[in-house]
Amino acid sequence: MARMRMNQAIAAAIADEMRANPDVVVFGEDVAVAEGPFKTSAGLLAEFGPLRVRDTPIAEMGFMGAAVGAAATGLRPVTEIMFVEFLGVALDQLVTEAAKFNYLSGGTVTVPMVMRASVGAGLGFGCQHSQVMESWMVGSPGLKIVMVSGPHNAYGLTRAAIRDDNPVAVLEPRALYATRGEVTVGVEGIIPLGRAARPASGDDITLVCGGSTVRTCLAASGDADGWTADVIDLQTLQPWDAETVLNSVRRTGRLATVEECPYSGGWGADIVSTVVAEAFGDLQAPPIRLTAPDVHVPFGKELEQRYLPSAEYVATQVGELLATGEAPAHWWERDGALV
Amino acid sequence: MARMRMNQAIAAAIADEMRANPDVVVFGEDVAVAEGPFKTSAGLLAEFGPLRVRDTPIAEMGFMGAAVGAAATGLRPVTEIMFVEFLGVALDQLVTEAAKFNYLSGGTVTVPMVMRASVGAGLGFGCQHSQVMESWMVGSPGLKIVMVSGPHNAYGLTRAAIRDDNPVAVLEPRALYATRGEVTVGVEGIIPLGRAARPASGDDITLVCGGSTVRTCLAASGDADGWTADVIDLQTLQPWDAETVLNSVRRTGRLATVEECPYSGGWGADIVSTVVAEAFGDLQAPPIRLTAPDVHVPFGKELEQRYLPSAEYVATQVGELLATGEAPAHWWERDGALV
Amino acid sequence: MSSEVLARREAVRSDRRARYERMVEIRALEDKVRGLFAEGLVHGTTHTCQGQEAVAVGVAAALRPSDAVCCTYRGHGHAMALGLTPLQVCGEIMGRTVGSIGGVGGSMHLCDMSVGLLPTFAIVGAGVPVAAGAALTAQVRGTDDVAVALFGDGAANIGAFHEGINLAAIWNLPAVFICENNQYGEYSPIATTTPIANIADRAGGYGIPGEVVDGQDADLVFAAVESAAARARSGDGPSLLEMKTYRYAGHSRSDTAPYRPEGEFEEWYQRDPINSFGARLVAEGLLTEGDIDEIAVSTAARVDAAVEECAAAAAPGVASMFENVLV
Amino acid sequence: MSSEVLARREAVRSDRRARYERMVEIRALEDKVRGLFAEGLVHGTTHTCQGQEAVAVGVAAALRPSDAVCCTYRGHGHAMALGLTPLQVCGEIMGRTVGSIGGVGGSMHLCDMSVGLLPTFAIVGAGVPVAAGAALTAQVRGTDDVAVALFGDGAANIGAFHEGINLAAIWNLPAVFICENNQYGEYSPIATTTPIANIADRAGGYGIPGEVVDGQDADLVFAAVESAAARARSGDGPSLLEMKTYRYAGHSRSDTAPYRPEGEFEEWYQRDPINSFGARLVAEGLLTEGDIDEIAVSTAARVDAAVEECAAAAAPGVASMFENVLV
Ligand SMILES: Cc1ncc(C[n+]2csc(CCOP(=O)(O)OP(=O)(O)O)c2C)c(N)n1
Ligand SMILES: Cc1ncc(C[n+]2csc(CCOP(=O)(O)OP(=O)(O)O)c2C)c(N)n1
Ligand SMILES: [Mg+2]
Ligand SMILES: [Mg+2]
Repeated sequence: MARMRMNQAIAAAIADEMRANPDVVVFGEDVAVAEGPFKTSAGLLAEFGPLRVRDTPIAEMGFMGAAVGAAATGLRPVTEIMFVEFLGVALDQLVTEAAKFNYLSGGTVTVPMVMRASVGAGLGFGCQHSQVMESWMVGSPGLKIVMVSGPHNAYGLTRAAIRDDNPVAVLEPRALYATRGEVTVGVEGIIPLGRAARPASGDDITLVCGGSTVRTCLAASGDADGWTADVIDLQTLQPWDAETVLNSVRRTGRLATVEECPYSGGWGADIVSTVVAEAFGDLQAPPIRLTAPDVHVPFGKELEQRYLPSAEYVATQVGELLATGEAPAHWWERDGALV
Repeated sequence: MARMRMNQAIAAAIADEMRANPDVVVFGEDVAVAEGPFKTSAGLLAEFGPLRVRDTPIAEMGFMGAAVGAAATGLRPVTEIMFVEFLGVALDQLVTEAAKFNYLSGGTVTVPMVMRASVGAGLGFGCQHSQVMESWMVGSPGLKIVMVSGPHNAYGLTRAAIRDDNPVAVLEPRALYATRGEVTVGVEGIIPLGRAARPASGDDITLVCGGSTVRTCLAASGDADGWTADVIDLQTLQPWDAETVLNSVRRTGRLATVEECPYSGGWGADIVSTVVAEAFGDLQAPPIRLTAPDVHVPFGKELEQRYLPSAEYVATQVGELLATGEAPAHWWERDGALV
Repeated sequence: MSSEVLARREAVRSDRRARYERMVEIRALEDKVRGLFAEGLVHGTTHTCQGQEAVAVGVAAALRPSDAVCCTYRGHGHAMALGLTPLQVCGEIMGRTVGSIGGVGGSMHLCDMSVGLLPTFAIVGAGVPVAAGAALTAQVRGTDDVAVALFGDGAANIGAFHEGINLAAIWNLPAVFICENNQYGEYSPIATTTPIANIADRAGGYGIPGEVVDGQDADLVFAAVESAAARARSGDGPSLLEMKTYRYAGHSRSDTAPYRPEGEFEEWYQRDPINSFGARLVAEGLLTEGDIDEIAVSTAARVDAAVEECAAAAAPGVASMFENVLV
Repeated sequence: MSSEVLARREAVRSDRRARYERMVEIRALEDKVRGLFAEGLVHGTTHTCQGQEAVAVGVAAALRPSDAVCCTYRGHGHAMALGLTPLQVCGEIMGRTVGSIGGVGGSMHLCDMSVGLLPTFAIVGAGVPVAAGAALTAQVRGTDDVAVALFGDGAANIGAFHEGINLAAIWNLPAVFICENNQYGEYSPIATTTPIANIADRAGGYGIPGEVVDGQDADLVFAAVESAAARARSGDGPSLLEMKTYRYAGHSRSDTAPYRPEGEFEEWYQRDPINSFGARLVAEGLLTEGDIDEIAVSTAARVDAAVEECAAAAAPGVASMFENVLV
């Protein structure tokens, strides 16, 4: 166990994998000399040298494609997309090439690359640098998607992602880079992909979350008045751990997904649609989704915080759901919300 | 009224808008001299000339960006992405630029551009040329998304899309380009965005569909034994017509979404999650989603047809849902499905 | 507001003294920005342009308000040179309703169509094809307006640069592509990301003229842009100009530029665009030393006042989040 | 299978007569493909390479099986030159389990890593940065393998071309970028999309060597690729080669090439790569006229047999759809 910040945990995970396997290489914009804009590759250049740790030109399509080619021929590249929106200039390589290579090679080629990206709002970067954009990747067979929620699983999931033979997108809420926590380091700290965690357990509702919304749910349920929640941190979004979620909902009878993305197109809809199909008879109330509204991420501290689903909001919605048995209105639909 | 193929209807819609408004321009790969790989711009160059109808280099980011700039300064460009997967090299311009410009200009700039793209499986183009990929666009506030399902609404929705002041993505199932049908031409034929159509009505279940799955649903419900369905063709996927869907489900008590995309990340999940939140008490059975499996689109006539949800499949699933009150297993989960 | 903005633009277009004053104003506001973070008046990030002011005023002076400008997140200087007021710019940086888009965008997102400034681009390279599109509008409508893309040296390695310029070249669009080569893309010196010495040399790959310009000299910038714009206006197509310049501050708020070789800043500062342009105007008799001092003092006061006005201005309300999303 | 593929590759590498035979084989299979559609044996689309066979064999001859090749959807010829059998290629086109990836990909999707053929790319330009990545593997591991990207003239206008070559240049990667300029990108003549005469001239924008090569001459193609590969193997970095060539058929199955100027095909056919290479080998005494005839007949028979074997082969079952998705 070691206490570290989330960005340090990520750098430690990469370093440990680089020590374990000479095929692991790292590249991205300013990840080498400057050690990453968020310091998620601190120490790597110094320890592993310029052959394995490289700065790239500003050319996401170029270096993402290079990761595909390197991975297909034997390396295990870890690339960094500084802000996930920049994938908008490079998506082809991840989704249409990397994710399909195993299929398009008759199973002979694997593409063990990791695309790490910082995601999310809360730091005042404006509407082109504050989104999560899982929706660009969900629905791409052949691609795994990981959402880290703190130092501990950032370490464990990053190591697992690097070891995985599929392309893996690792989404790192940038608002959490500076959070500190205890991390189980070493191979024991590796967290298998595809399995959810349950950082809190309870009886009245299942709160399904991931990335930045995990702490929101823990805060909401920790302070809750009169109810307890099973908090399920998905950890891997694709493929997500339906078994853990379904078992929980079958027991609690209620479900809320808590997402940072806008309501439309958010991953919570997938969870809800699977849960209603599989566990309809066990539901005591409509599953609900707590999300951001269908708007651009606003600049401005207060606005941006208002945009995000807060612990208070989770508490309010869950409280109402329990009290009425009906889905409460989204905050932005309530009278007087917009004044 | 005129009888035409869907690709002719699209060309007619564009031509009518070009006649009505000199600001409408058309560009894309081989849309001018060759009149479009799918002949969706037949006659345009001849009538409107090379200033307004242009072939581009193979550079989707370049010409999509040019559409953004042209639209922001007064033109109404209609661009063609030959196969929707090619948006993977250009998504930034549509989603991160065009869709946000109105917001990022304090409401002073509109971006009335149309991005038409052919979508879908069934023609044997292999796994990089057969997807639908709405998921890349859903969840992008500021962008409208249209799915056409035949000559009639291809004409009416395309005209509405060109008139709309927002960027609009129009998704055209390429398997339908050759279908013929009656089209209401002229301004009366314009179909407002944001409203669903109900090509068939019934009492036992609401089938929500769009694009290529509309004919699937009509075939399934037309031949149905012992049940009738409200078939709702969404037409506009973003923003989708929740009122029409909810009114229908409140009456039928049952919902199935029928999508061409893979199960994970498909738009039907959004419909289901909204319906369960808003109309839980009216549901007599779990809402279900009929989709393709979470795999790449296979090549090979039989395989590709098997991949797509068929009318028989819709009939089977709906029949089982009605009989048991429970969500039937997806076809690929059933015993013996994979042999 | 719009008439003030247009008047400010007209001043820069017609009067070299106004160009000098505007450079001083840009520097004064940029120098204040970091302090605003320290005071807790701004959050998020910012990209300032100290050292690059001559490019800003030279470009703005050579263009008309009806020309379109696609600029980056490093846009405060360009915005002010184009006519935006310190209030509009600082208001946006601080997230106040007086900001150019009402305070919902922040430092990277300025816009004022009355002087041709399209929403500035926070995505590297994105403005290049968009400028081609704005030039297309001029071509289709038969006006003699031009469109300009401003982008950094780092942006010259991204696909949108290649596709946008190639498209403009093959369509012979009235566009001017202006690379502000400030020697660094984020923390990376250009030589580590770009295998050639002059970005302007890439023009040959598109069959268009390319020119290296001293970006520290407002007169030379003006002349180069004016002649490239004239070429475009008369139907002879696009050009690529490379302005050799230097950014004095780090890349963004959090960057102290530790990667810079010793003495590099000092060397560039010898040719500070404001000092040298001021000296030239004095030598030409257009300004006196006294004017120089007076301009420094009065500009600082004006900028201070604008900053104070911003600090006192309202932040946008919750409703603003829901505005301008779907028309 | 793999040993046959390697033997076929070795033949092309070591023997110019085998290069001739392989060109004949490629032509024979490609000529059959359109007929297969008519017979209902294939659905979907296909992109054939008649006229470009010299590029295919010249490239394959200059590379080792351990070198990596990123090729496009117009890949049947390259695949066979690299060693794949007509059965593997035709099987894939026809969607049979004997196809190179088991028949689930179709005409655009071939692969055989035993001879370095990565999954072929149906997205224009996508293979360019991927080749840079394969070259990175060689550089990091310290082997002297190279990676090659093959792409069309049309692909030279897409962002991935720019980014991939720039990256290879700045990292000095052992890559060879080979543009097959067959004069058309889909239905567009290159002059309507590309404002310069030679794609090879873009090399200057990346500080790497660029060379125009007669793509109708298998010996010249071989020599150019071998020397660019040698340069790359010895650590001197990437090159850009432009093969001037011509595609005899339309862009894809449905295209009859109505856009072609009259006489253009005939002019190119004068320099048919197979005829001229055959004549040269006869002149050199390596083949007789009788050999030429015999090769034509025996190759046609072999290709016919392969096509028949494909027609009789099984189509992949439903389970194949679920294979090779997530490992
Ligand atoms: C597509 C994309 N990739 C990366 C970034 C992050 N980023 C913002 S500014 C910048 C450096 C740009 O350098 P340059 O083009 O030289 O412009 P400068 O900042 O020097 O003005 C980077 C990498 C981005 N905004 N967009
Ligand atoms: C990104 C992308 N845009 C468009 C297409 C459609 N398309 C397939 S081949 C082709 C023409 C390519 O021309 P060129 O690069 O010259 O290669 P050639 O077909 O002549 O071999 C086009 C436009 C595509 N596959 N990918
Ligand atoms: Mg720079
Ligand atoms: Mg070509």
